[in-house]
Amino acid sequence: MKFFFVIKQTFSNLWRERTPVVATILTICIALTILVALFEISFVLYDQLRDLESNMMVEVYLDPSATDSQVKVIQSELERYPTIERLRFVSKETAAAIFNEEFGENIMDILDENPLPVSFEVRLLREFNHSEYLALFKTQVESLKGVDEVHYRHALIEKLEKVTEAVAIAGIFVLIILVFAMNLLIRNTIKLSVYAKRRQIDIMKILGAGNLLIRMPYILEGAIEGFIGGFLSAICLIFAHKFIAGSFALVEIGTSTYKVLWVLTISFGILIGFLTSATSVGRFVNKIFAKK
Amino acid sequence: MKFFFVIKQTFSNLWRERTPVVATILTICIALTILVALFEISFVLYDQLRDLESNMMVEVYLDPSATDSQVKVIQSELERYPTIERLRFVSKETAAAIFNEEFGENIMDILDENPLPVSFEVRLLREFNHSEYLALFKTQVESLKGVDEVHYRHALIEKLEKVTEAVAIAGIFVLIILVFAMNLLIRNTIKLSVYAKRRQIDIMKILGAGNLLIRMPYILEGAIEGFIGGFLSAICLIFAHKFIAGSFALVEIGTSTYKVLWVLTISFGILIGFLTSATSVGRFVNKIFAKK
Amino acid sequence: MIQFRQVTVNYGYVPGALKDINLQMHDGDFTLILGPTGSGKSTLLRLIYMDILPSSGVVTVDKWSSFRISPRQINRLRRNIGVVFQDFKLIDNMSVFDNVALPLVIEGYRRKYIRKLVHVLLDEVNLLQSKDQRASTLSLGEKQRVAIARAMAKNPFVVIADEPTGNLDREASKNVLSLLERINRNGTSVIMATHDYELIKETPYKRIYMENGEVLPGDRTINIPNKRINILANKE
Amino acid sequence: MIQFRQVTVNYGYVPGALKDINLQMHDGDFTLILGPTGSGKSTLLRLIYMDILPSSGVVTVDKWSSFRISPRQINRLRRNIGVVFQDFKLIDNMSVFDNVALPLVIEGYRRKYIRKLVHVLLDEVNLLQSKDQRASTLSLGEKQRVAIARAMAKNPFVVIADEPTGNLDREASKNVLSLLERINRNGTSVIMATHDYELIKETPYKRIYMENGEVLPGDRTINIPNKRINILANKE
Ligand SMILES: Nc1ncnc2c1ncn2[C@@H]1O[C@H](COP(=O)(O)OP(=O)(O)OP(=O)(O)O)[C@@H](O)[C@H]1O
Ligand SMILES: Nc1ncnc2c1ncn2[C@@H]1O[C@H](COP(=O)(O)OP(=O)(O)OP(=O)(O)O)[C@@H](O)[C@H]1O
Ligand SMILES: [Mg+2]
Ligand SMILES: [Mg+2]
Repeated sequence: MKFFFVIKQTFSNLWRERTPVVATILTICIALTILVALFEISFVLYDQLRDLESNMMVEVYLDPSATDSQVKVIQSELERYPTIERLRFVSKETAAAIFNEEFGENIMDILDENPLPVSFEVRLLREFNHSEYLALFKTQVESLKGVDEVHYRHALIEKLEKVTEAVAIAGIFVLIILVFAMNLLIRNTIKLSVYAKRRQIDIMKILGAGNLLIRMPYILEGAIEGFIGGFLSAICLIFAHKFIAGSFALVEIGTSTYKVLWVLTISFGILIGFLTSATSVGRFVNKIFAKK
Repeated sequence: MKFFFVIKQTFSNLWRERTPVVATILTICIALTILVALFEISFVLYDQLRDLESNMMVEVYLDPSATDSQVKVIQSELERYPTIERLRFVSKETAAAIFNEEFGENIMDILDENPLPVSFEVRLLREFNHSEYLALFKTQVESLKGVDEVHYRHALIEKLEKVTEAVAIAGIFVLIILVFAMNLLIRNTIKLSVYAKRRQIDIMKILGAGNLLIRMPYILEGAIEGFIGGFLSAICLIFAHKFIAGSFALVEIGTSTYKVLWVLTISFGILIGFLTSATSVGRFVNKIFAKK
Repeated sequence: MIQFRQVTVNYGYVPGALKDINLQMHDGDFTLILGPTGSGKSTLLRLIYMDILPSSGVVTVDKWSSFRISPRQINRLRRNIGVVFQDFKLIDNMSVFDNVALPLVIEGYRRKYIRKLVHVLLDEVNLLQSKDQRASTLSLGEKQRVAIARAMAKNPFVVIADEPTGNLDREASKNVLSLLERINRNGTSVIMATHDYELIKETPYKRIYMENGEVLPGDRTINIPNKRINILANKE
Repeated sequence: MIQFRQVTVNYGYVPGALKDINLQMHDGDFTLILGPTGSGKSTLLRLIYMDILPSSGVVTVDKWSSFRISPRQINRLRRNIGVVFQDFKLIDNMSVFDNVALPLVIEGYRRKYIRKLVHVLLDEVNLLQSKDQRASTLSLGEKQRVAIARAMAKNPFVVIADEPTGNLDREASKNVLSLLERINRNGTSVIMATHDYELIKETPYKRIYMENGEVLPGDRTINIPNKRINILANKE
C-alpha cells in the first residue's frame, strides 16, 4: 500500500500544486538549456579559433643550390612526418606568383631571372599547430640537408594562440561555475516548493511516518519534474540548433548529436531533480520537534 | 500607520522567513553575476578578435618610377585620411629586410640591385578594419598618381571577420535570451516565495485590505532582496575581476568599471526584485473569492 | 439590513450546501444561527462577507448586493463587517497585537489611536499579557479570543461570530456572549452561529435553525434531542 | 503507563507553561484533563506524543522515556498513539478517505484491509458520504470527526483527544464521548482534554484539573463558578 500511496501522492501533488511544479520544471529547463548551449557555443568557438590557427602555413625554403634528388629526399623526409596534414611543393613559378600576390609586383618584370627559392608549403595537423611544436619542427627540418630555412608567422600565431587559450580557459571556468550556479538555482526552486508544503510534512511526521515515506513523494516528484524539464530543454536546444544551422553557414552541427542531447539533458534533469528534492525534504523532515 | 505597518511587516518577513528570502537573494545574485560575467566575457572576446584583425596591415606599393616629390604628395594624401591610425614609410632597405623575413633569402645576395618597391605600411583605425572599407580604400588610394597597388591579406581577414561576426551575433543572441531566462528564474523564485505565503495574503484579503497594502510588504521585500542580491553579485564580479587580472595578462580591466558594476548590478537587482514581486503577488491578490 | 432571497450555494460537484434560503436580518438584531454540524451555518455566514457568492439568488448586505459588486466594493464591505472566523484566520507569524491591529491598519487609523484601542480590546479578552506572543504559539482558546478582539476592533455595523466559543470553557464562553450582547446594545447587529445550546438557552434572541442546507420554518425553541443513536451528528 | 516526573515546560522566553507536573496514568484508564483556556492542557498532551520534550523532568510513555529517545523511536511511539489534535492537523489537499487511511499506510497495512477499515471508521463518524471530499473543504465539525476517525484507525494503545467536541453540537458530542468510552472498554487508554463540563459532568472518570500550568491537587469535582466577572477566561 505504501507504494500506491507514494504514487498517488506524487501525481496528485503534481496536478494540484501547479505553481511550484511549473516553476520547478521551468527552472530545470532553463538551467539545462543555458548550460548545454553555452557549452556548445564555447566548443564551437574554440573550434573556429583552432581552425583559424591551422590556416597558418609553415614554409620550408630550400637552398637555391639544392639538387632535384635532394628535393626528393627532403620531400620523402617530410612525408614521413605524422604531424603534417598537407604538403605542397612550391616551384619557382608558383613562388613568383606568390611574390606577385604579396608585393604587388611581377618579379619577372624586374629581373630576367627568377631568383626565388623552391619551397614546401606545410600545413600541420591541428593539434600540432602551436608555437612549441612549431619551434621543434623548425629546428628538426632545418637540420636536413638542402633546407635553407623554415618560416612561419609566429607573431600572429602566438597572438591567436593566446586568444584561443583564453577562450578555452574562460570557457571551462565559466562552465564549471555555471554547473554549480545552475545546480544551486534548481536546488533553490525545489527547496522553496518543498518549503511551501512544510505543513503537510509536519503532519506526516507527527503521525510517526518514517523519513522514507515522507520523502518518497517529493523525490519522485522532483525526478518527474527533472524529466519534463530535461525533455523541454532538449526540445529548446534542438530548435536552437535548427535555427542556427539555417542562419549561419559557419556553424555546422551534426544531427547525430541530437541523440546525445536527449540523453544528456533528460538524464541530467532526472538526476538533479531526484537528488535535490531528496536532500531538500531532508531539511524539513529532520526536525522532529514542533517549532511553531 | 500603514507606512509603519508595511515597514515592520517587510522586515519581520525578511527575518522570519529565511528559507525563501535566502533563496531569492541567492537566485538574484547568481542570475545577475552570470549575466554580467557573460556580457563582459563576450565583450572582451570580441575586442580581442577585433584587435587581431587590426594586426593586419595594409600595404601601399608605389611605382618604382615614383619620384621623391610624388612620394611626399602620396604621404600627405594618406596622412589626410582620418581612418588611418598609423602610417609607416618602408624604404627599399626596409623592404629588403621584410623580404628576407618572408622568404628566408637575402635579396641582395641574389641580385646586385634591390628591385623591391618603396611602400607605405598602413594600419587603419579599428572600426575601419573590415573588408568593405578596405576595398573602398584600395580603389581610392590606387587612383593616386604614383601608387602601384594597395595590398592586404583578404583571405585571412575575411575568415577572422566571419568568426568575429559570429561571436558578436551569438553573444547578443545569448545575452538577450539570458536576460529573459534569468528574469524568468528570478520570477519563479519570487513567485514561489509568495506562494508559500498565500495563506497570509488570503487572510489580509478577507479582512478587506486593499491591493496596495497587501502588495507593499512583498514589493518592498523583493526590492530589498534585489538590492542584497545585486550587492553580492557586484562583490562576486569584482573578485572575479581581481582573480582574472591576476591570472591572465591578456585581459585588462579598468578599475573604473567597478563603479559601473556596483551601479549596474544593484540597480538592476532592485528593479527586478521590485517589479517581479509586484506582479507575482498580484496573481494571488486578484482572486477575491475563497477557493480552498 | 441583510437579506437572502432564494439563495442557493453549490460547492463544486456537491450541490445543495444551501438550498433556496430566504432570510432577513434587521439592523441591530441579535441573531442566532443554530443547527448540527455540516448543516450550512458557516456557508450562510460566508455569503454575508462575500467570501463566496451564491450560485443563484441574491444576498444584500446594507447597500451592497451580491448581484453586482466589484472587488473594490467587496473590500469596502468586508471592512465594515467584523468576523470571528470559525478557524480564527490569524496571521501565524504576526504578534497578537499586530493581528488585532490589522483591521485598524487597513482602515488607516493613526498609530497612537491604534495602540490605545488594541490595548483596550486585548484587556477585554484578557490577553494583554500575551500581546507580543506570535499568534501561531497561542493555545486555541487564546486564538479564539484574539479573533474576537480583532472582529470588534473597527466598530463594525455587524459582527459575525462563527462558533466563537468552541474552544472556550463555560466561564469564558459566557463572557464572550455578554461581550457580544454589550456590543449589540450599542446598536451593532450580531449574527452568531453556535452549537452551544446550553449557552444560549435562556437568551431571547431570534433563532434561525438550519438542517441540511435548509432553514427550518418558524422560530423553533431548541429542545436537545435525547434519543440515543449509535452514529454521530447530522443524520436526521 | 504514562508517567510525568517533575515535568516543567518553558516556551522560549515565556517560562512556566507547565510547572513541576507529577502524574501517573495507568493502562486502560479514562482520564479527563480539565482546566480553563491556556492552562496547559494541550502542552501536557503534546508531551505524551513527544511533539515537545520537557524543559526539565522526565515523561515516560509505555517503554519510551523522554530522557533518552531517538528520532526513530519517537516515530514508533507516535505510531502507537492515536491523537485527535485540537486543530485537527488534516492534510488539506488529501481526501477524507486518504487522511483517515494515512496512519494505516504508515503502518504498512494491505490495501484491501485499509479500504475496509476506513469505510467502517468513516461510517462510525457518519462521514461515509464525504469520503472523497478534500479535507480543506469540510466544515469544522466534519474535520473534527475525520480527526477522530484517524486517531482510532490503528487500534492504538492510547488515544489522546484534545478537545474533540469543540466544534460539535450536543448530540454529536455525546456520540463522540460514547465512542471513546467504547474504545476504552476494549482496553485502550483514553486521555481527553475538554472544556465541556456539561458533557462529562456525570462520568465517573479520573479528572486532572489544571490551572496556570499546574495540576491542582486532589480529584476535584467540577463546580462551574457563577461569579460574574467583566473579563474573559483564565484570570483566577
Ligand atoms: N469548498 C467546499 N467544497 C465542497 N463542499 C463544501 C465546501 N465548503 C463546505 N462544504 C460542505 O458544505 C456543507 C456545509 O458546510 P458548513 O461549513 O457551512 O457547515 P457548518 O454548518 O458551518 O458546520 P460546522 O458546525 O461543522 O462548522 C458541509 O457538508 C461541507 O462539507
Ligand atoms: N510555542 C509556544 N511559545 C510560547 N508560548 C506558548 C507556545 N505554545 C503554547 N504557549 C503558551 O502556553 C500556554 C498553554 O498553552 P496550551 O496550548 O497548553 O493551553 P490549553 O490548556 O491547551 O488551552 P486551550 O484550552 O485554549 O487549548 C498558553 O498560554 C500558550 O500561549
Ligand atoms: Mg461552520
Ligand atoms: Mg489546547
